[in-house]
Amino acid sequence: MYDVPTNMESNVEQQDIKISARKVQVYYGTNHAIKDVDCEIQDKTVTAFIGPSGCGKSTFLRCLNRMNDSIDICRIEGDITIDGQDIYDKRVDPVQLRAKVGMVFQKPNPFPKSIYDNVAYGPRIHGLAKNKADLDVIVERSLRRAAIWEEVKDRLDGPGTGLSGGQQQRLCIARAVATEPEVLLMDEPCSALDPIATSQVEELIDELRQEYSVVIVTHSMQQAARVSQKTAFFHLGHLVEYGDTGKIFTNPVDSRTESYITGRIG
Amino acid sequence: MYDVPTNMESNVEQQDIKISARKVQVYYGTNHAIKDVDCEIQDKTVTAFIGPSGCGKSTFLRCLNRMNDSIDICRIEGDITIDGQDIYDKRVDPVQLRAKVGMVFQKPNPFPKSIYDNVAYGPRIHGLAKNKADLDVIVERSLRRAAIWEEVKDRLDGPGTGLSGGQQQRLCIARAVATEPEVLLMDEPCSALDPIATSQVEELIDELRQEYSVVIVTHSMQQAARVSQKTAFFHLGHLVEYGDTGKIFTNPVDSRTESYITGRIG
Amino acid sequence: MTDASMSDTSAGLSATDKVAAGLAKRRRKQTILQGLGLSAIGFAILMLFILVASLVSTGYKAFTQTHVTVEVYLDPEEISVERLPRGGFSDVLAASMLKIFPDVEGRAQIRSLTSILSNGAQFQLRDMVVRDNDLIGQTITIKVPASDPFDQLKKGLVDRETPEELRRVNNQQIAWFDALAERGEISEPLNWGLITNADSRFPELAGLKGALVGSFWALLVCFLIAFPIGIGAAIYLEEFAKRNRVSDLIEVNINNLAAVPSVVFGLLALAVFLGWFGMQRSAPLVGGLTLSLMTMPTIIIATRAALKAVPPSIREAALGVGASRQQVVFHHVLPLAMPGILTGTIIGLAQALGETAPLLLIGMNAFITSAPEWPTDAATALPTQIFIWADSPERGFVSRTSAAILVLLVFLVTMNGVAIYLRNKFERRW
Amino acid sequence: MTSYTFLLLLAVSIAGYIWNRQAAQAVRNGGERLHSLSGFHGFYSFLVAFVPVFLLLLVWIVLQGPVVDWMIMSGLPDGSLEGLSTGARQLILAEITTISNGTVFGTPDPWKVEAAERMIRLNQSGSVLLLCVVAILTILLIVFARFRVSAEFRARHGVERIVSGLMIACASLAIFVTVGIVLSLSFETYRFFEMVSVTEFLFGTNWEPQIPLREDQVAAEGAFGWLPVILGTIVIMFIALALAIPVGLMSAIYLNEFAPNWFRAGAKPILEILAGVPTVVYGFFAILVVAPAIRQFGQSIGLDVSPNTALAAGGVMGIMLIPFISSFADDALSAVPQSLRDGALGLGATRAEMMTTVLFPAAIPGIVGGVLLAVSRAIGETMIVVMAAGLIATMTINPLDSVTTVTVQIVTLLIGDTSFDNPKTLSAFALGMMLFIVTLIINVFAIRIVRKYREAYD
Amino acid sequence: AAARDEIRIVGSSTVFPYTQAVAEQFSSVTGAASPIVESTGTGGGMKIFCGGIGEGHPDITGASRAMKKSEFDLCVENGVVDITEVQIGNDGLSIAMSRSNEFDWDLTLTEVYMALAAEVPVDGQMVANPYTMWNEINPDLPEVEILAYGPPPTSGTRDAFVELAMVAGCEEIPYIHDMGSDWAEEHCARMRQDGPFVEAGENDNLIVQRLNADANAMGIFGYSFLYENLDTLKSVHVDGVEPSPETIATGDYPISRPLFFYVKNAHRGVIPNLQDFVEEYVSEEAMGPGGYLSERGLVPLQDEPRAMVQDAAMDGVSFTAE
Ligand SMILES: Nc1ncnc2c1ncn2[C@@H]1O[C@H](COP(=O)(O)OP(=O)(O)OP(=O)(O)O)[C@@H](O)[C@H]1O
Ligand SMILES: Nc1ncnc2c1ncn2[C@@H]1O[C@H](COP(=O)(O)OP(=O)(O)OP(=O)(O)O)[C@@H](O)[C@H]1O
Ligand SMILES: [Mg+2]
Ligand SMILES: [Mg+2]
Ligand SMILES: O=P([O-])([O-])[O-]
Repeated sequence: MYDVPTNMESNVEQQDIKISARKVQVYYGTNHAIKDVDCEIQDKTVTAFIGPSGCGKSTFLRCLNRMNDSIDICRIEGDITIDGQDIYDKRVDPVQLRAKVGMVFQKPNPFPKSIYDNVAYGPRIHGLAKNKADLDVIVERSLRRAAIWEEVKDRLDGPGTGLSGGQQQRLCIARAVATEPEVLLMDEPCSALDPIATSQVEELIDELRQEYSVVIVTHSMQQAARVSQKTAFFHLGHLVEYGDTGKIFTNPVDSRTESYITGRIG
Repeated sequence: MYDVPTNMESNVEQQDIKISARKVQVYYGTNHAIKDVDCEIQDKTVTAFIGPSGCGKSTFLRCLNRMNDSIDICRIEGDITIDGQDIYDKRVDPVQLRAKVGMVFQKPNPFPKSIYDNVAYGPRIHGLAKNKADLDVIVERSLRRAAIWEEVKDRLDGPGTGLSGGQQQRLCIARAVATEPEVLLMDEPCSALDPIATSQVEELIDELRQEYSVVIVTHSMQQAARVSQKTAFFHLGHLVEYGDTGKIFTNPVDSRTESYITGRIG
Repeated sequence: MTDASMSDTSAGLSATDKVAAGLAKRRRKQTILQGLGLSAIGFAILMLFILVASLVSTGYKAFTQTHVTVEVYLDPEEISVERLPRGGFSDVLAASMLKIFPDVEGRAQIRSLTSILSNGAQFQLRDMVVRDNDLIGQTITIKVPASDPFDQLKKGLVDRETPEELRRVNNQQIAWFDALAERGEISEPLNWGLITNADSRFPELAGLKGALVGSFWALLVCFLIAFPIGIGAAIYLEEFAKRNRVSDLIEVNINNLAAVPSVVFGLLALAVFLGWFGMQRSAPLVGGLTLSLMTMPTIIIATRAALKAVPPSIREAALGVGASRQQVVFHHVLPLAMPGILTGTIIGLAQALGETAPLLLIGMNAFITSAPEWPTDAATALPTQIFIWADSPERGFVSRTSAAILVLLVFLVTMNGVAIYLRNKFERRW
Repeated sequence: MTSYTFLLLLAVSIAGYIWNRQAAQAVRNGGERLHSLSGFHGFYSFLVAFVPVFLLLLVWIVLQGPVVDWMIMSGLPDGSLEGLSTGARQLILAEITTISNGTVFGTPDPWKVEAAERMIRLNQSGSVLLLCVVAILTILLIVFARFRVSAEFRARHGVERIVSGLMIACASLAIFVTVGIVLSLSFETYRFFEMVSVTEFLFGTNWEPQIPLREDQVAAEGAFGWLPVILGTIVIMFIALALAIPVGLMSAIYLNEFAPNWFRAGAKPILEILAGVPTVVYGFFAILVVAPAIRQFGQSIGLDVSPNTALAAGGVMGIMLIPFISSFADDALSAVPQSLRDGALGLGATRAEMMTTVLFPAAIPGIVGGVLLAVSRAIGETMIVVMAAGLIATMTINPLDSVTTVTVQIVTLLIGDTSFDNPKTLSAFALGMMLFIVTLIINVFAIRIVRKYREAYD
Repeated sequence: AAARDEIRIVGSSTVFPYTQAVAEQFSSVTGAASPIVESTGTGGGMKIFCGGIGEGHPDITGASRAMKKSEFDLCVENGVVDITEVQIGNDGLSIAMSRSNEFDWDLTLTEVYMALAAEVPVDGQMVANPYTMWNEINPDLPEVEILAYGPPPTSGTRDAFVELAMVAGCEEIPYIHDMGSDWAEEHCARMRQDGPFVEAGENDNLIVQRLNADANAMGIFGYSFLYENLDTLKSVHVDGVEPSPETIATGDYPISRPLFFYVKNAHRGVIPNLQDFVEEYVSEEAMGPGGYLSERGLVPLQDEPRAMVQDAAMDGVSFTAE
């Protein structure tokens, strides 16, 4: 039904499990947003979360690096482990966790600082650069990877908030990759991007996959099919189906999955 | 190259000109974001703005209802007329203009109010509803048209900011249509929507076209081809090509247009 | 019937027409709001203007001071190096006055003649001699302040028409003074003494140096304590404290402290700083500590409100790249909240600068004729100095009180200038 | 000497910062990945050394005097203090101190001179000891911190824990202040209620603390019903707020949305001057300008206006409070994200509508902060009312009458002839305590209401 | 602990200006550290003064009335046993009005009492004060509203006014006289609270300014304030006598009182310069006739008592309250 690139099948070799979620429940106040989700995310793999708007993709994604901690009314149950360690354990430092598990948010949220500082912020606090020259290199490389370098190279000290929507989105991607996280969570990273920029970001994702694990939320089946090796389909808070991308798109088990990818339920 | 629905050609009849822009220049400080744009937008027509990220689509769109007034460093030159009236004329009340020319922003920006109040806001200030019952009707209809009624009907007095990304986007669409503007400017209204929701919004756009004029910014060529009758292609601040959608997608005049829609420049 | 038809027609109206119909009214509302806003500001500024204008109209006279130029022969018989710093300086001055008016005789007459010169004149002369012993035996010309009644006379504040017995200066003295004026010995230069002198019983000598230095020290202490502690407390409460009974308790507490009358802080200071810690009465250090207790709630409340206003997306962005919560706060939230914090600080310190009541209780309303050097030296502060002067019977203090208030306002504006500059720098919309 | 000690502490701590930072950098240059930035290692060293030693320094400074005094006094020759009252002992100590400072009157007893010399020695060795202790301790601490430098050491956690601790200490200071206030009020309040019954105080409508201060003073019986006093406070507070809140909010709205930038930049600081005008000056303003004007106006339309009206005092206080509201509200409004402004304008809202229906509700938390502060100030403000409101308590809500306030009573009862064994002076403490309790209750309710309101919005 | 090298003085606001003048003269002439003078009110001063001996406690307190037994007891209790009382002169309590008032006011103490007391005898019965106009008290007085600004109950000035004017005026009423002086003290001491008497706070200048604004209002304050403002204010004669340095010194003016300061003798020789300061205070140039204190409105003592006071002050004669 979708063109699944042929080289993909070969990639779907069994990788180590990077993140594993067991019986995760999320509540916003009384609203039960994630219901009983079990899911294992592999290392060096791109996993796509798909599903209709409001089904809980962002919510689940945000559980993986404990971003939901900052929402007062949000309550989480169940276990999530990364590299075998329970991330909701008291001893786990969420800061370290988030340095390891980077995130690109659904709504671009650049800091009200210069473009340079936006990207340099992460490397600075993590001490990734020894000196200014180092940092310059990191910033440039990250901006290049996010396919925005050409557009902003002359205005690096202009405000990050003065960019166009798509530019902001790419800036946020650059910011996230600058810290070289082991897992990168991307919530609709290409929603505001034109096809070319989108394909550049997809290239980036493919490149990242060589070393890291990437989770991407997307509404575009084509995109999911293009970039991911694993796909998870969410519906009304349930993880309905999870498996190899090729299989999900060509031969889904659950009827809801099929309806969704053929455009019958939303 | 793209499937242009056949019924469309017939729709490309000459409509009255609703908006006409002459030699529009926009500067952000020293950054010349829109260069010399001439453009005529027809009534009862859907016009799509396409072009790579950062090319000035949003900027031009915001000129059409003077939203750029609120950006200090933004300077606009040239003439824009709506129904023959210069909108940058001193005597024009931007309030009336904006009531007539509604807008859906690129980043969803629901008010920190209840969902109901978000939608009711426009009708209330413009006095479109006689009483509460009237207002209820307007709110429900708007939410239904934006394909979000089912999801929020039980939590109308929950906060609008507590919705998922795609829900917020649809809420903003509902908010905009609730005031029944004559022209609706939509800046990537479907960027965070799943295919089903997208097609529902596209239906809405088609329905609106019967009476009003709609301008939509989109990164999806498919979408542009599906919903619009006219397409404008922007590149680096220039309006490169403007014409019937069918023509642009099948037989573009400018080589840059062709490169863009075939995915060669970004 | 009519109803139905009405609704029919209105239903027929398009939204645009309905908008247009309501527009005039809405525009009027906007105009009203704008008008109200402008008149509110106008009112506030007018009040300030009236205040300042009334101060200026009474106070400007204190910015000059009448001086008398006299030629003095420093008679070695009266003044000798051995007897310094004591010596007959007032007699020497009297002698030189008598040289000008040779026909004045009798103790009472001479006294009423010399009373033209300020009591400080002799000390001014003495200090010159102490500095340079060689002056003894020479004749020098010095300019000394005229005493207050004559200063008033020169400035036209004494009505020459009032019956003689009701004036502080009699006709004879006026005649002398006029004679001096005719000889060109009377001048009215800028009154630097108002700033460079410490307090005095004599209006013509009284200055604000002690109060300025005292207020400076007190505010410095107040700022150094209230600003960091206030911000620290606010950050903790707003960003880190769990919402529970304890944090509620602290919150209520802080709001409540803002409402505690300033005298009560004075009482507390009296009991704790003076009583327990045995600190010195009247010391700006104690004053500053007391004022900081008052200022802190203001800064805390302002800071919390400002922190609250920073949108959560900024926090999320920073958390998302792996910043710790403290890093989020110190790198992103705090700078964005700075304008609000500075507003609180400006207002808190302004209040502290103008506060009188608690200082009365810890004895910062003392009369001290020397300026303090350290925060532990006894001193007054500007508002208490104003309080003392306002209560002084001498006429000269009426204008000096107003002048002192103007000086305080200048002090306030300078102090706020820095903060306001910073606030404007930090301010941005996002 | 102590300032040198302090400078030493500061210098060594800073040296510790640099040392640790460099050590951390060296580890890092060795190729290891640090858990924390080298700056944190440095900062850790600084905090670990500076904070405890600084506290020690403070404690030492506070204690050195008393300890030396005690040592001197206990070292005096036997019998020299026998039968002396504490005051006399203190005086001897004072004399010794004076001598040790080099001022000698007449010929003091030789043992006093000797003690003075001892005092000089003790003070000197105390200071030297302090210097040594500080030096040694600081160095030990930075060495300790230095040894902790390693790739795994979580210096950031250490620093953040210390900073957290400091912040908690800051926040709890408010509690201590409250406890201090309650303590410094409660003893006297208790004594007051031993003399005057609680019910009389709480429900009495007559406040006339004219009772004799001493047994031998001429005066009459007093009455201690606080209702007219608190009523007066409330009346004046309402008058002040009725002026300050609308004027302040309107100003803020205008400044924030309608005023040109230059106007806003100028007007805001100008309004803030109003908060800094000494309250004494407002007092004069109320009495000499506002009150006569009100009285004249009232008389010209046939109203009976007292010379000290609540209206004058409250109105002038309201002027003082304007910047509390205007500046706080302006800041809160500025903090609302631009996207919300765009949202409202995009729907065709006028700027006034945007202001009142979107920005204003979104800014409510900040605005409430300012209003709360203004309310608090209005209740607690002292000097204006001391000068401009009356001293005589009347049970009235007529703003043209003279009323008195709690703070006025406290000040007049405390400044002036005070003696702590009669209910007159003690009533000041009871009033203070009651005011404290009343504002506490108000605040508890305010927080509840604000919370409820806020929940509706975000 | 650093020793205190300046003299500390607290006490009456009435004595404050005089002490200030001496302090300033003293530090100017001798170059000694300037004494620190606080105005705390007589009673407040007594309390601080009697707090104990030693550096933390003041050396001198001013008083606009003699130290009371209760205060002396407090002193003794705290070890302040050796005190010297120094009377520096006298002060009249003037009742003043604006000069723009045309009428020549001359009141008897009884009229003052009738105007300002809370309760007055009417037809052999104490009733709440019914008078609001002066001519209701005495038809010869003008028909204007009674309005007097006076000191608050906390000041020594109020004490003195109540004792010297109110109670005295009250006792002159035959009805009260018959009841005995104890009864009178008990019943005549309350000032009225219903408006005509306005307690105006401690700031006398403020009263002066209010009098200038309202020609029919009276103000009650120390003579020195009247003295400084004679060009705009005039005194109300009391029992036919106008307050002036002479009438106050001789005691002809009925509402006059002595002013004092008290020295802690234990501090002499310990606090630097204390002895010299006292010497300056009681010197002829200061408190003598024509001295600089008299220029500020102090009414000097007659020669003989003055000499006695000067000797006693220098010698540190111990004081014991009656
Ligand atoms: N507020 C601003 N201040 C300064 N420059 C701006 C601002 N907004 C946009 N620009 C710049 O103007 C140019 C056009 O931006 P615009 O937002 O119109 O792009 P766009 O076509 O909408 O792109 P996108 O598809 O990414 O939203 C870009 O270079 C952008 O960086
Ligand atoms: N902060 C919040 N408070 C309350 N409810 C929330 C909040 N955020 C999300 N929800 C609700 O939780 C559910 C899941 O939301 P989520 O954001 O995970 O959806 P999503 O799958 O990311 O949708 P989209 O594709 O539209 O972004 C939705 O019903 C949403 O309304
Ligand atoms: Mg989402
Ligand atoms: Mg855009
Ligand atoms: O200050 P008093 O002299 O009135 O006590």
